[in-house]
Amino acid sequence: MTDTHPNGSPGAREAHGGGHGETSFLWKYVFSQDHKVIGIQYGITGLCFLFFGFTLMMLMRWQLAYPNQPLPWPWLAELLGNIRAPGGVLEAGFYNQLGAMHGTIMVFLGVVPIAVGAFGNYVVPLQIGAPDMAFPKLNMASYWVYFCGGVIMLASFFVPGGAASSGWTSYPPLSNIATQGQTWWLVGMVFLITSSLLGSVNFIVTIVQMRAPGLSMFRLPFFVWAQLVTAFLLLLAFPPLEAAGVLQLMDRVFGTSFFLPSGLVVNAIPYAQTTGYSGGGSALLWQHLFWFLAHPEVYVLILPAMGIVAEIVANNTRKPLWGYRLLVYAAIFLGFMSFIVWAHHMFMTGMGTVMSTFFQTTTMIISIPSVIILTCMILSLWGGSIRFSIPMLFALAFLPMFAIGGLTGLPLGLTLSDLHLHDTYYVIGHFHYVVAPGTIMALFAGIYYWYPKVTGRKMSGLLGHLHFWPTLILMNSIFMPMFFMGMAGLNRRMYDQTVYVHGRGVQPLSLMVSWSAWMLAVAQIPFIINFFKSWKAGEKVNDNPWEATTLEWAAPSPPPHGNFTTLPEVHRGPYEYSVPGQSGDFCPQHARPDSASEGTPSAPPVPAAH
Amino acid sequence: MSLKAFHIFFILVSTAFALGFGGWALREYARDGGLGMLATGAGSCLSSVALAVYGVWFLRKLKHVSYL
Amino acid sequence: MSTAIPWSVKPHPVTGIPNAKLGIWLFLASEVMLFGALFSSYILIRTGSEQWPMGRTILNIPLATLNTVILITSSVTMVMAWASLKMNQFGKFKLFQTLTILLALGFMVVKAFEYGGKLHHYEVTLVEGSEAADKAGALKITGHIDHATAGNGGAITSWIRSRDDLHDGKISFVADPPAGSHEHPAAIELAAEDMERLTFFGPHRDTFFAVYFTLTGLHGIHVLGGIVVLLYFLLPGSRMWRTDPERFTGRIECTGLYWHFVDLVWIFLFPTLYLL
Amino acid sequence: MDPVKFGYWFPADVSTHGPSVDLLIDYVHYLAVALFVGWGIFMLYCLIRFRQRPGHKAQYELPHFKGSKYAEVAVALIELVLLLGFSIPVWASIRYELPRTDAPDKVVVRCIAEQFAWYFWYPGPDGEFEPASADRIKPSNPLGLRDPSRDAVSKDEFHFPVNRPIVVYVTSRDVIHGFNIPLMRVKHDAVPGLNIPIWFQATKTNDEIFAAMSPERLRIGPALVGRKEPYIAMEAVKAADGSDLLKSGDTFVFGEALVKGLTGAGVQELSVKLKFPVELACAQLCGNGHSGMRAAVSIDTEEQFAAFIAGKMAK
Repeated sequence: MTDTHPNGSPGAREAHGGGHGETSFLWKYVFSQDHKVIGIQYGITGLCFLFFGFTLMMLMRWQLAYPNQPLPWPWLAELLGNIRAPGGVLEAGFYNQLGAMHGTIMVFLGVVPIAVGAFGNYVVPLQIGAPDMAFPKLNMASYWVYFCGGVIMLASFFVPGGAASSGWTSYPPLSNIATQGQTWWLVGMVFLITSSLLGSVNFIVTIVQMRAPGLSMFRLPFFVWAQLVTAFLLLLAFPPLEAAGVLQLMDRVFGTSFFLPSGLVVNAIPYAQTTGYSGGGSALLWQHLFWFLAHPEVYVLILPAMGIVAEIVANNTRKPLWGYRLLVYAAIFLGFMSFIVWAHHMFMTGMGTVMSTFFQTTTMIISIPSVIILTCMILSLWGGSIRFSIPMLFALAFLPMFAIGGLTGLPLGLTLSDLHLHDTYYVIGHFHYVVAPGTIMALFAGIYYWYPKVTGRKMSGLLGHLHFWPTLILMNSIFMPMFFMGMAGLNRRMYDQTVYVHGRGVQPLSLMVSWSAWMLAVAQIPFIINFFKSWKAGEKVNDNPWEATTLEWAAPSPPPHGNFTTLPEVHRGPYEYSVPGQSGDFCPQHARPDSASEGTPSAPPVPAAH
Repeated sequence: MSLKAFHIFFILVSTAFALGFGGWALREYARDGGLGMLATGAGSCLSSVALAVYGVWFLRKLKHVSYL
Repeated sequence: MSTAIPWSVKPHPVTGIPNAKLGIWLFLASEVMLFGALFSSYILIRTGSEQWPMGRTILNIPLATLNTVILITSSVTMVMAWASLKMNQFGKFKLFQTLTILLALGFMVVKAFEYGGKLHHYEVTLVEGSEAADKAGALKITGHIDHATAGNGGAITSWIRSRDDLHDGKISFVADPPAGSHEHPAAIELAAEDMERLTFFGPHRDTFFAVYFTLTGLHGIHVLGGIVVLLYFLLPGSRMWRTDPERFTGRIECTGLYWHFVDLVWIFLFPTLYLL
Repeated sequence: MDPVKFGYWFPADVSTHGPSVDLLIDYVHYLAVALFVGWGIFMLYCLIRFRQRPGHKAQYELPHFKGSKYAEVAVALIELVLLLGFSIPVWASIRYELPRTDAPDKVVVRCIAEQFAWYFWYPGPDGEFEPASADRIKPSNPLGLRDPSRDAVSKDEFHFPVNRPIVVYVTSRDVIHGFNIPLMRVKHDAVPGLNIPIWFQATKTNDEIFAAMSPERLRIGPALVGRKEPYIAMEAVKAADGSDLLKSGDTFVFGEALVKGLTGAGVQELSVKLKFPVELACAQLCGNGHSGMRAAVSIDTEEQFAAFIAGKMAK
């Protein structure tokens, strides 16, 4: 293969400025346009935010476990200051800030940037045999806009009145009359939305246009499909939230009344008297716009995770995925349906019977592709030769955890059962099972799986086990009790749940949740050690340590600028493991068919020198 | 879809708009009178014709450019 | 292996278009969702309101018509700029690109006049039974503040948002001429205590103006963004014509697609806000 | 069964529609558990049987397998039954049919939520609600009624008679609140600008619930001082100096003096019952006082309810 891509025009170099930026640290690692560096930037930033969001939650759990008691460490109270924690006791408004920012940070600054920004950026171009993303400069811009959005969100803790405190859902009129932090939140969201818009355009164009020769759509690894559907969701679902954000900014900055109905009375004084607002808006309009994004957002969180799990399951069962095409169709259908289920978050707002019937029916329909995807993955285990590597352990844990998350969505999707469970801890348990033991487990799986590609070294197995088992157990002991708390009728977002007799009844469970959460933090220490230590001191491995079939393993580890030493050409589907009549148990996508038919081991034709 | 295709679509929409706007202005004129409305209506209807003519001219001029 | 991005200029053999064109269309798809969401919000708020003013009674249709003509023309000059490049006539491209920018600037200038008219137009709700209400003959009057005679003869220079901003707590108010006439009634003196509410015709006045300013404002920002891009490709960006004409033509085409979309949005905005 | 014993599954239910809600939740969970256990057993079996070991090779192609299709169709059918058989019809009845019928014995109440209190507004003997206006709001007339003496208004205490349909028009005057009585499976958002009727009917009076419930043991501490709800002492407590601090059966509210006295007497836990064991909670985040936005619910006999209205009218 020649040194230039057959279809790259001479000017292509100019568009891809990263190609000659390898001189200084600043351009190589900070303002890099290389998808791999950007992927790592996204990953590290996302992990930091994930940890920060987790810390906020641990603070909240203190108040929930020991209501109105001072924090255990005086230095912590001092750090928070007298406004946030007078006398060491978390203040109710600060508790609400923690809640709102925990949700925002985890979803928009933690999980999505890791799932899409980090894994998508790093792995997708490699898996499709492309030298980079289609628009490297846009890719860099996307990261830095995300970074700015994150900084704005964090800075909002220090403005007068503190950060946004109306929940991550920011329902008006509460958010309209909230302190200045809400405006910062909105501006931060506009940045994050812009970032994901740039990213999603980039992903779609890359996947559609830049696949290696021979890599047809149905030879794509499922992970790439998942990223493609995710990119479409981000592209089309985020703008309505941006619209909502613009409208709320207008309300807050220019005094309009998009979300304020006429006749509000705040603190027993007519709101028009104090503000001169005009009224005539609709409080529910925001909810429609918000959930139009936020339901697809659930699939933005879960689809990349499913993609990661699919890769790892196929690789570690040493056999093709069961029902690959079915998986792809299910993912596309899931993406499509996710746009027409949003109002099941609003059953309690007084929607008509026709509307609620429509939305609970679509909600039941959307459960079918999820069941199909899960069934396909579990059936893939049958007949395999299962290796229990660390990534596989996390991927296997994802399956039942996501199952719990998905199944507990059913009673919430039916209006009648939602009547009792809506806005209770049951909901918290449900979506955390999807996102935390579900998606975050899959993200860990992905980190352990692709780490050798990024660094050329493996993470330690012992530390991996030390990380996996406590994490699995503690995740469950955090979120399982929440179902019972919700069943008992305990509402969410309660600063002090012992105000209610049913809250006092489940207080022991709350204690259990808090202690599990704090121990979960301790359980991440082996991971953090492993992550940093293995970078320099991990066991050195070859380019394809997992003996995988997809294209990223055809590149050297770590891949150089431009990714591949020779342009890969694809000859078969993504998961050709244990092909009958072959001596090796895997047949990479890029291995030439003639060598396969001769029955020789189809070792990847990649020179190991690097 | 190339700029050529989008431009044709745009001219079609503009033609329809000009026709609609002209109709609206003439209806206003029929209801309330006022020469301004009459002029607007007539002008708008004329521009819709002009836009259609321009569209055909444009199609001819860019015959060799792809629609993709 | 080279890091050259494939299909960044030449069309992809399967999809038939280069990367950038696919990218800009995807971006426009998301813009459709953005404006779609805003239009939907508008419908929801309008259907939920008790009364909705007819746009033509408060907005300036002649100015908006002029702006519509300007934008449609600018689309034509835009497409001509691109066609000139296709026909290898760089000089003509410069001419048409300049025309497009001038038209876009014209649009913004007209818009500024329109906004200005609204922002200096006031509405007063008078206190029931007050002397001022008797004098004005109605509880709600619209008009403008007579700056020359405002307060104690000194000009009010600051922008009055509400009655709390009044100097001396007084204004001299000139009501709008009654329907069918062009004569302004004589100015009347209004004190803060006579007024329930004093507001200019800004976004906060009512949901109609909120929708009007938000939608046209967002559209205006899109126009401004377009002007920046057009200027870039007219001046520094046009150097690429000498090194890589094909790529440059592609960029102008993408700009044109964006510009057409912005114009198309206006063609929907105009009837929705002004006529319906 | 103790009606307010919490923490295992549902709390008790004292409404007529509650059993169908609980039944549906149960059924959905049967389906969920069946699926989960099925998947789980299959998965564990696979993990053991198909683990990597010497001499074991993965199969490239699976035998034709239809089980998953049957399972998926079965899930879809069960969901359809739950949807058509339970959720849609019962929901329609709770939300849309009954509030609008003219049941002769229905009681109509308006509920107005604000940060952070609940107002319950009952029509006077004339059966009509007075016109209200925000301009008239003052402490003595919190709802701004034209003539406050003609209607009954109760703050944070919701009374209604047992065995009669109660129609509540739920609204809010500032932010969105959530009208929620867990013991009655009642929940609806209180949205400013909307006035939405919901409907329910109680099957037990407060006195019956009170008699059946077991006492709770409250830990004595400064956190109790903020509690505004009345309790009934189930044991007598003597102060450090020997005087009676609480007699068994006393109704009391935790005040600073009482908590100090109890602490002084060395009481660590106190056996009490809530005077109004049925609670109304705010289910929607509404600001800093959200978790304290609690109202007492009293399900009265006809006489008690009449006395309550009469008492409110007299004021």
